[in-house]
Parts: sequence; C-alpha cells; structure tokens
Amino acid sequence: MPAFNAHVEVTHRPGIADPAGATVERALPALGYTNVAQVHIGKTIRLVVDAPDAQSARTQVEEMCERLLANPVIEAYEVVIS
Amino acid sequence: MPAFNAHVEVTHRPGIADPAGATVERALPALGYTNVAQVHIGKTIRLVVDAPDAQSARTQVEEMCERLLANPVIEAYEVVIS
Amino acid sequence: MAEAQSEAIPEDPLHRKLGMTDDELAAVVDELGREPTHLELAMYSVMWSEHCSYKSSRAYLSRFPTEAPWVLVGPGEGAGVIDIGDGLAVAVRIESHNHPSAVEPYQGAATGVGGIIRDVFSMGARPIALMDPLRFGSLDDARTRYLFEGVVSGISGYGNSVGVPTVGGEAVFDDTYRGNPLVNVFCLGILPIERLVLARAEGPGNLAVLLGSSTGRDGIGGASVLASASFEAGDEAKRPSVQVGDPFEEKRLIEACLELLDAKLAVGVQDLGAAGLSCAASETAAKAGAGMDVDVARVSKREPGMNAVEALTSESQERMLAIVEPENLAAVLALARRWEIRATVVGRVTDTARFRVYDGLFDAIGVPGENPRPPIGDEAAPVTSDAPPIADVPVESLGDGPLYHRPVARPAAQDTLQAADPGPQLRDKFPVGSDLSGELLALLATPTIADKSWVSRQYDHQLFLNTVAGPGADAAVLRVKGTEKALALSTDGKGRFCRLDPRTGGRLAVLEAARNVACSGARPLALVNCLNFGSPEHAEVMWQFSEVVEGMSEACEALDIPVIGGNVSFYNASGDDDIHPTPVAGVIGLIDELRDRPPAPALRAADDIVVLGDLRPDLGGSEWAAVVHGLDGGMPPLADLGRAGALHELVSTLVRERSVTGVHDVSDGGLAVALAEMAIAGDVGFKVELHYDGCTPAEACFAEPASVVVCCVDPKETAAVCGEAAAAGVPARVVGTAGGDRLIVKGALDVALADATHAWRDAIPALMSRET
Amino acid sequence: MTVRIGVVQFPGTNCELDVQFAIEHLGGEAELLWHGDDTTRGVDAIVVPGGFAHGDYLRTGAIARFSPVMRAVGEHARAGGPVVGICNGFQVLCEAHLLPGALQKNAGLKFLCQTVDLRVETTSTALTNLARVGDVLRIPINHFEGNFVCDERALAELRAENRIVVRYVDNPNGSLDDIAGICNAEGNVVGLMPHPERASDALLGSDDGVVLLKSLIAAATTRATMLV
Ligand SMILES: Nc1ncnc2c1ncn2[C@@H]1O[C@H](COP(=O)(O)OP(=O)(O)O)[C@@H](O)[C@H]1O
Ligand SMILES: [Mg+2]
Repeated sequence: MPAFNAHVEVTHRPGIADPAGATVERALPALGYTNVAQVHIGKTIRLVVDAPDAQSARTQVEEMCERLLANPVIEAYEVVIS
Repeated sequence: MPAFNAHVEVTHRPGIADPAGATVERALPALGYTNVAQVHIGKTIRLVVDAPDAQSARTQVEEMCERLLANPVIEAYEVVIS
Repeated sequence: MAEAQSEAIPEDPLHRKLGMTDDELAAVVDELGREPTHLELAMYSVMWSEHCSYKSSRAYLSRFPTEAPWVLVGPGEGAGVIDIGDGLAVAVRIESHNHPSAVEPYQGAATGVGGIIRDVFSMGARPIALMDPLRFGSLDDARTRYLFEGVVSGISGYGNSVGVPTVGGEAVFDDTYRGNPLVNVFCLGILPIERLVLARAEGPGNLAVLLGSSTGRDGIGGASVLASASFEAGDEAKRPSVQVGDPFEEKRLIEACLELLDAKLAVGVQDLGAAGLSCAASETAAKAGAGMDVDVARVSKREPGMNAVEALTSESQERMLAIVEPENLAAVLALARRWEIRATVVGRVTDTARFRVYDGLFDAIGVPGENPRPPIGDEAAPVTSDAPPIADVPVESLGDGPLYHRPVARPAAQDTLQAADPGPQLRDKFPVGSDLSGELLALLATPTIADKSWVSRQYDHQLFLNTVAGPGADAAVLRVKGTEKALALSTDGKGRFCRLDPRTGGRLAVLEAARNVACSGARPLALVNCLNFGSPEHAEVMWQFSEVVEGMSEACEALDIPVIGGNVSFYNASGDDDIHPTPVAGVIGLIDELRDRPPAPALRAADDIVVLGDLRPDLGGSEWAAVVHGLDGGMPPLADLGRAGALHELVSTLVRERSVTGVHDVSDGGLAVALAEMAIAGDVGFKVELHYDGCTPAEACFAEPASVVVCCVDPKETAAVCGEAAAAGVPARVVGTAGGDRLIVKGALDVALADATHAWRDAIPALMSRET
Repeated sequence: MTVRIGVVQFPGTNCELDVQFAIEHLGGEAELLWHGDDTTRGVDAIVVPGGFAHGDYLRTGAIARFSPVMRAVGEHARAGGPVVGICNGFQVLCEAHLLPGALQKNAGLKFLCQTVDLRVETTSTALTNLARVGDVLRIPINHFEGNFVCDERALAELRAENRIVVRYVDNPNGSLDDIAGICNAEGNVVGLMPHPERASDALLGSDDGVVLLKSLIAAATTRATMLV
C-alpha cells in the first residue's frame, strides 16, 4: 500500500483564548517588533500513513483528528495529504 | 505599510528526540491505526506583520524565530509569507 | 584481532581530538599491548575524562570522613545510602548539570533532574524528593533571565511530570556565574533495606538487559570525532549534543525497575549516564570482578546508520541496564511490556574479566521493531556469531583512569583580597546613629535574599503527602510514612566566602546546611556535596579545591557527619575567569519523632525574641558589603566548629521540645534580614534593641556571623530557654518582642512591615517581568 | 460496611498512592485500577487521580481516555456511580466527555503549586455532600493546565443547573467564571483541579480537604447500600 505524508495543523477555535499567542504578542515589542499583531500558536502533527489512496488517507487522518489529535471543544484542525 | 501573513512551523531538529511524537505513535495502534508511522509533533505560529515588502517581512520573521519563536539549539523552523 | 589491526589509529593524533594526552594514550597502549581500535580509543577517552574518572580530584576526595555505623553505602555508588531504622533506608545523591544548562537551559536542567533520579532508583530506592541549588549571574542581564527562566521551567517540567516533588533548593545570584550558571540537583529516595541493590554484574551467563529509551546520537560529545565518517574538523558541530528529556519514559522506568527489584528479577541495576552503555556495562562488570560481552547490533537505535562508537558512547536519556538471570528473562520482558518500556538483551556477563564488544553476537528472536513502538523484547539470546570482537579490553582498565596530582598554588592576590576588609569603610559610611532603614529594604530586594516563591511555585513540592515543611523553611521536612520519623534536608554553600578563604568557606557550607537542619529539630546523619570549581589546570583552582575539601572535612569531622557521596564539576568559568569556588553541601537530618508541625521561621505576636550564638562584626563576603556596597574583599566569618556544634545541639533540642514558637538561622543579610524574614512570614512586626561589644548597629544588623539563630519564645518560656542556652554554653540574648506592624531596631532602623514585605516579595517577579 | 474506592492508574499517573493513602487514613478502603484492565472490579466509587497520564503529551488526558478502564469508568458513571477526577483526572474526564469543557494552559503560562481558597457552591454532589454552601476551603492546586474553558451554552447550563461545584476565591489560572470544579447533571461525576488529598492532614498544613474525601466515602456508601 502506498504511504502518504499527512500534515495536521491544530489551532484554537475562534473565540477560545490563546494564552501562549497572547504572551508572544506581548513579548515582541520589547524585542523591537512593534509591527506584529494577531499572534496565534498552534500545533502540528506530521505522520506517514499507509492507505490505498490519498482520499482514504485523508479520511483516516481526519478521523484521528476527531478522536485524538484535536479536541473539538477548543480546537480546529486542517489536514494536508501529500 | 502592507500587512503580510506569516506562518511559522517549528519542528525538532533531526536527531533530537521527540517524546511527544513517539508517545502518540505508540498510542495509535490501540485506537485501530496500525498503519501510521513517523509521528512528529511541532508547533506553529501565525502572525501578521507590517513590512514594506514580502522579503522584508520574511527577514523579520526569521529573525524573530532565531531570537524568540524557536530554540535554534534543538529546533528547526520554516517560514511561509503570504 | 585481525580487524582491530586494520582499524588501528592513523598517524593523526586522534586521541588529542578526543581530549586524551599523549601519556594517556601511551598508558592505553601499554595496557592493551597494542594500539587501540577506534572504538576502544573512544571508550577510553570518555571513561578517562575528568567527568567520569575524577582524575584531578580523586586524590583529595579520600580526605572526607565517610564512616558511621548507619552508613550502608558510602561514596562510589549510584547514591549514598543510610539506615534510618524501622527497616528503612534513605538513598541520596547530588550532581551538577552546569554546562548542559548553559547551552540549553530547559533541557539541560531537565536532563539533570532525570539523571539524578536514575542514580537514586538504581539503588532500589523510590525517589521522593528533589532539591535544586542554583547559581546565576545578575538578573539585570537579559541572558541570565533567559537562563534562569529556562532552568526553572526545565526542573518544573521534568520533576513535576516524573512525579518527584522539589521540596527546596537555593537560588543565588552573583556576577561570577554570569557565563556559567550552576545547576546542581539533589535527589533523595527511600527504600526498604532489603530492596537495596548495587550495580553489580554478578554471575557469568547472566544477561544485561537495556531498558528504556532507544539510543540516539545525543550527547556523544568528544567521541563524535570518531563517529563521523571522515575525521574532518568541524564535523562534530553537526551532531546534536543537546539531549532531550522524556519524564514520561522515566516515570515508567521508575515503576518498572522498582517492581523488578521487588520481584527479585534483577541481580544488579545501573543507570546509563555519562559515557552511556560503555560505562554502565563495564562498571557493573568491574565491580563484580566479572567480564562483559556487549552486542552493539542489539542496541535499539533511534536513527539509521549509527555505528558502534555512537551506540556505545551515546548519552541518550532514560536508559537503565539490568543484570538478569536467564530464567528470569521472560518475567522481566513481561514486566517491561506492562509498563510499555523497551527491553533488549544487549550483553552477557562472562568470567573473562574483559570488556568485549561485538557487532552481532546474539541471535535476534522476536525481531526488534523500529522505534518507537515498544514493548520489544527477545525471549532468549543464544550466541550465533563467531566474528571477533571489535573491542576487547581488560574491564578494570576502563574504570581505572589516570590519577593526577596537579600543581597547587595559593593565588598571589589572596593576601590583598583578604586585606581588603570592608569593615572600616562601612563603619565610616554608617557611623553609630545612621538610619539603616533603606539598607534593610535594599537587602530584602536583592534576588539572593528575596522571596523565591516565583521559583518554588512552579515546582510540585507536595507529592507523596510527606512535605511537612517545604520551600520557605530553613530545612525541608518530610515525614516518613509508617513511622514517627521525619527527614530534614538543606543544601547550602556560599562561593563568595570560599573565594576569600576556601578552607573557612568549606567549613561554612557544612555549618550552614547543618544549622538549617538543626532549626527543624533534626540531628544530622549524612552529607553529600557538589563541588563546582574552575579549571583544574589552574594551580590556584586546585589550591581552592584542596582547601575547600579540607575545610568541609574538618567541619564534618567536628559535627560527626559522614560524607556519603558527591560530585565534582570542574571547568566552570565565565570567559577566562574561573567561577568562585562553590561547594554545595547537602545535609540530611533525622527527626526521631514528629507529632506536629515544627515551628516555622516566623514571629508570633507578643512573644519574646531571643538571639542565640555569637554575634560578630563579620562583614567579609556578606550580602550587605559585597552586593549592596560592592566591597567584596576581606575575611569570611569565623567558622568555630566547636561553638557551632554546641549551638546546633541546643537549637535542635529546643525545637524538639517545642520550647520555641518560631526559629530561623542567620545567613545572607545578617540578623536584621533574618528578623525581617520572620516578621514577613508571621505577618507581625518587631521591636528590638541590638547593642553588642565590638559591633556597630550596622554590623549587628547586617554582618553574617556563622553561628547565630533567632528564636521566638513564649514569654513564659524565656527564662527556661535562656537557662538551657547557658547550660549549653551558648550566649542567649533577649533582644525584644514581636508585635505591631513595623520592623524596629532601636536607633538603627524603622520600616513598615508592608514595605518590607513588598520589597522582599516583588523583587524577583519584577525583575522577571522586565522586558529589556 | 466497608466501601471500596477504586483509584485509576495510567502510565504517568502520580497521585494514585496519595489518594489511596488519604482515603485509607479516613477509614475508607482504596485499591488501584490498572488502566489496561477493562473493569472497575465492582468498586463503589472511582477516583481518577492527578499526575501526567501518558506524559500529558499531545494534550492532557487525550490519550488516557482511550485506555480500556475508561470504558468501564464510563459505564459506572452512567449507572450513577460516584466518579471524581482530580487535576489530571478532571482533564481526563473532560476528554472522555463525562464532563463538559476543557482545561487549557494557565493564563500566566506557568505551572502553579500553591494553596488556594475554594468556595463550595453546591452540596448535591458526590464530593461535597458533607460540606456547606459558602464554606471556604484551603486546598492546594498543582497544575499547568487548569484554565477551564467551555462554550457559552455549556457555561449557561452549568450555572442554571447549579453544577459549578467549587470556585476559586482568587482566580489563579484564568478559569472561566472562577471555576475550580464542576459536575455532571446528576452530580455523581465531579471534576476539580485542586487536590483534596493534599489537604487531608493538619501535619501537612491543611485538613480542609477531609470534608471532600469524607463526602466521597459517604457517596460510595450510599451507592453500595443502594446496590445491596
Ligand atoms: N531554587 C529553589 N528551589 C526550591 N526552593 C528554593 C529555591 N531557592 C530557594 N528556595 C527555598 O527558599 C527558602 C529560602 O532559601 P535560602 O535563603 O537559601 O535559605 P537558607 O538561607 O535558610 O539556606 C528555602 O526554604 C529554600 O528551600
Ligand atoms: Mg536558613
């Protein structure tokens, strides 16, 4: 079965506070970056999945996201298969 | 000045252990995913930066990575400007 | 050894690249009767490094008194072990992780914690407490703040997760550590005596089982010169020398190893630390007078293409080596599977007295899967290969590194330094009648004295429900469940004192730790030390080293405290400047009966304040002279060992009898700071009068005499306390009472309690939230 | 009658022995439940204790909720059996959807180990039945991810149904509405970030947690009686 690279990005759902992003945003001006806004910090998960085709790889990875990789209460995710 | 979206992905440098990725990889078979390997967990930072042009935006974000967003001793990073 | 011949080292002085001298290479050739192979040379170079062989310090360390009836295991093992009665023993160890923490503070500190914990459970003890003596440069410097923040998060991140509470420590700030922070970690474990196990590979035919993480290219250090294919300079830079800790792996290893020992499934256990598998496997065999064959092909490798040198010298974290009888192997593998840890047979004990490495010795049954998908094990390990070994050396020789008697010289400037007594200048500046209120506030806000809650709040300090006194107390006090006993722990050591006079400084480090332990009502049982020094190649540093060891030994002898372990860290320097000689003494005390909480370092309203001990105008190296006024010369406080012993016994007795309601020793900042700290902790002011022969009010307030303790005493008990002091030959002075909301030393200072509290509490948080 | 309280042990859990010790100190009987066993062995109540199940990697509680024991814990909970999640256990119960919401990193982005004041908000739960509304208890917290969040609907529901069990008097971590602990609609499943077992002995500085642990023992007793 062919192997596919999956790249998942997990981000905060809109409206959910992002304390880490806020902290970085607050720290940047002190380093001289006064021109930066909307900092958001998320997570990526890269993995290799064996699947008959790209579509099936995507379906499986999305299912992993729903079940394990992301928490739908606070997080959104995006999957890229290559 | 125009605003650019920057998307930074921070990953472990090759050869540096990734305990979180390894733990997720170990957990997946129990959920029925026996076809997954090479799990790596990283971090993304999205931000908006005001800069005269895309090149200068990139240079600034790369500098932020070196100084704050990533730890060059153990982490690698990739910047995409759009 | 045909293969060995073909791999013989080239003309190129490879050994020097590995940090070996020509003489050391000659010794290896002499030992082997031939040139070493690359692998052999790599093993010797790491095993004979300063870090592993103690070649510069060994000659001095034998000076320490190490014996007492309750000492079960002294220096030289993974941890020192003492018998505390009731069938229980305590294992203790201290170690430095200074250099890794300077490169990558989070992981450097985290892996330091991981390493010390492995030392302790390798003895069969459950690790139950950590302490973290830390030294940094000034927090005014942004890089130092980054290091401090990272180190504290690393200890917090690893210690909390692995499940060992950090119950105390130190955070000292002095410019001498600017480029070279000190990150020492102390760990204590507890065990039923019958579970005590030593790192011994007994019994030819027994198997060496590697437990835990896979082996990566981490921390290969100097040996990376050999690990790279072409021996080009600069190649080593491409290899990651930073190790990443995995507290979750370690937690499972702790549980698995303790279960293994409870079930008597291992005859010996050893952690893999510096020099990795080559050290663990050869040491266990050498200690048992046995030999060891290791099959490098069986080592589970994290990356493709790793060679034998890398696999044997890798310092990958969270790995242990268990020596297992063949009939127990299946049970060991099953246990490892339950805890989801990798377990692989990588060697066997022999009776050859040689350490031999093979590339393909054992048959792989139960094919080792790829990382990271344990549990992986093999059911047996029959020999299937008759290829010759790729290394074959006398097992003893690896551990028998060279012994150096390096040149020793008292620094030329020592006399000048000692003559620069800050006393006269400060006397001119602060004559009798000066208002010292601002001086007190300034002292309370120096980061070394200020509140350390910013640090200790980040540490789980309560896990296991033992912590009777945690961060903030003079000594941490841990109850021993199932008994009436409690343990008291303190780590101390002041580099500035040691710089002025290393012998006295060495004594003072021991005295302070013992004094803190006495303040909890304990009697000292044992001491471990971590000796942080500059370059041993500097004769002045070796002089400091020898003097500190002498001073610590004298104090231990006088107080009857055996040294049960230690660690030496050389080559600590900021740029070209060696750091102040900085020994850290960790004292473990025992309280025989603990029914209620011991008195805190706090005042209670309306109680009398009694000062015990000899007040002296000792300002050399004090926080007030050196940090507030930049006068860093002079002589350190007098360290009268006999007077100290009498004071400690008196204080310990008074505390045990609960004759005092509060108690705190005088250290950094002197008597006024000790009183202020007690006022802040008790949320009540005080009014005292301090007039002593030979001391100005400023000296009485801020000098740091070595043996003084402040007690808060119910007025009904004051006469009795003074009587006990008189009987013990310790001066006792009733200086005033606790009460009100001001800190008042008559004729010297008058500060609002709220102002003192703010100065002390806000100093570190304010510095750490500074943005430039 | 002696009641049996099960304390779940995942790899990485580290407060299981403390909870067991504290319960036994108060006269209860506690036994460990291994995460890999698909059974609660007929215990009357369950504690999912604190620690770092599976290292807290990926997300706190994310991997733990798939352990076989969690199916049995869910069954026990749905049948009305008392279940209390403490700290990491609270995070696991949220991930397992036995409780609503999620726990994020503390607002200050630092681990916090300190004693805090908690106000008891309801007594109709497995953890507070012996306490009084308005009681202020001094109990330690010990977490990096204790910042409770949920959507507005869930919050409205928690408030309307009186399911906020304990609140911080002085919010240390940014939790929504000062929430330190919540329960399910029936009150038999409770999750909280503070550690009652760490406040179970005056020798350790506070015994304010005793009333909570005794409430749990009482709930277990009621449950056992019901089933007899
Ligand atoms: N790095 C640290 N980690 C944990 N606790 C600390 C740390 N630094 C200081 N503390 C705690 O703060 C208190 C004061 O420390 P210190 O001033 O060094 O005490 P002493 O002068 O009695 O030796 C002690 O209880 C100590 O354990
Ligand atoms: Mg003290």
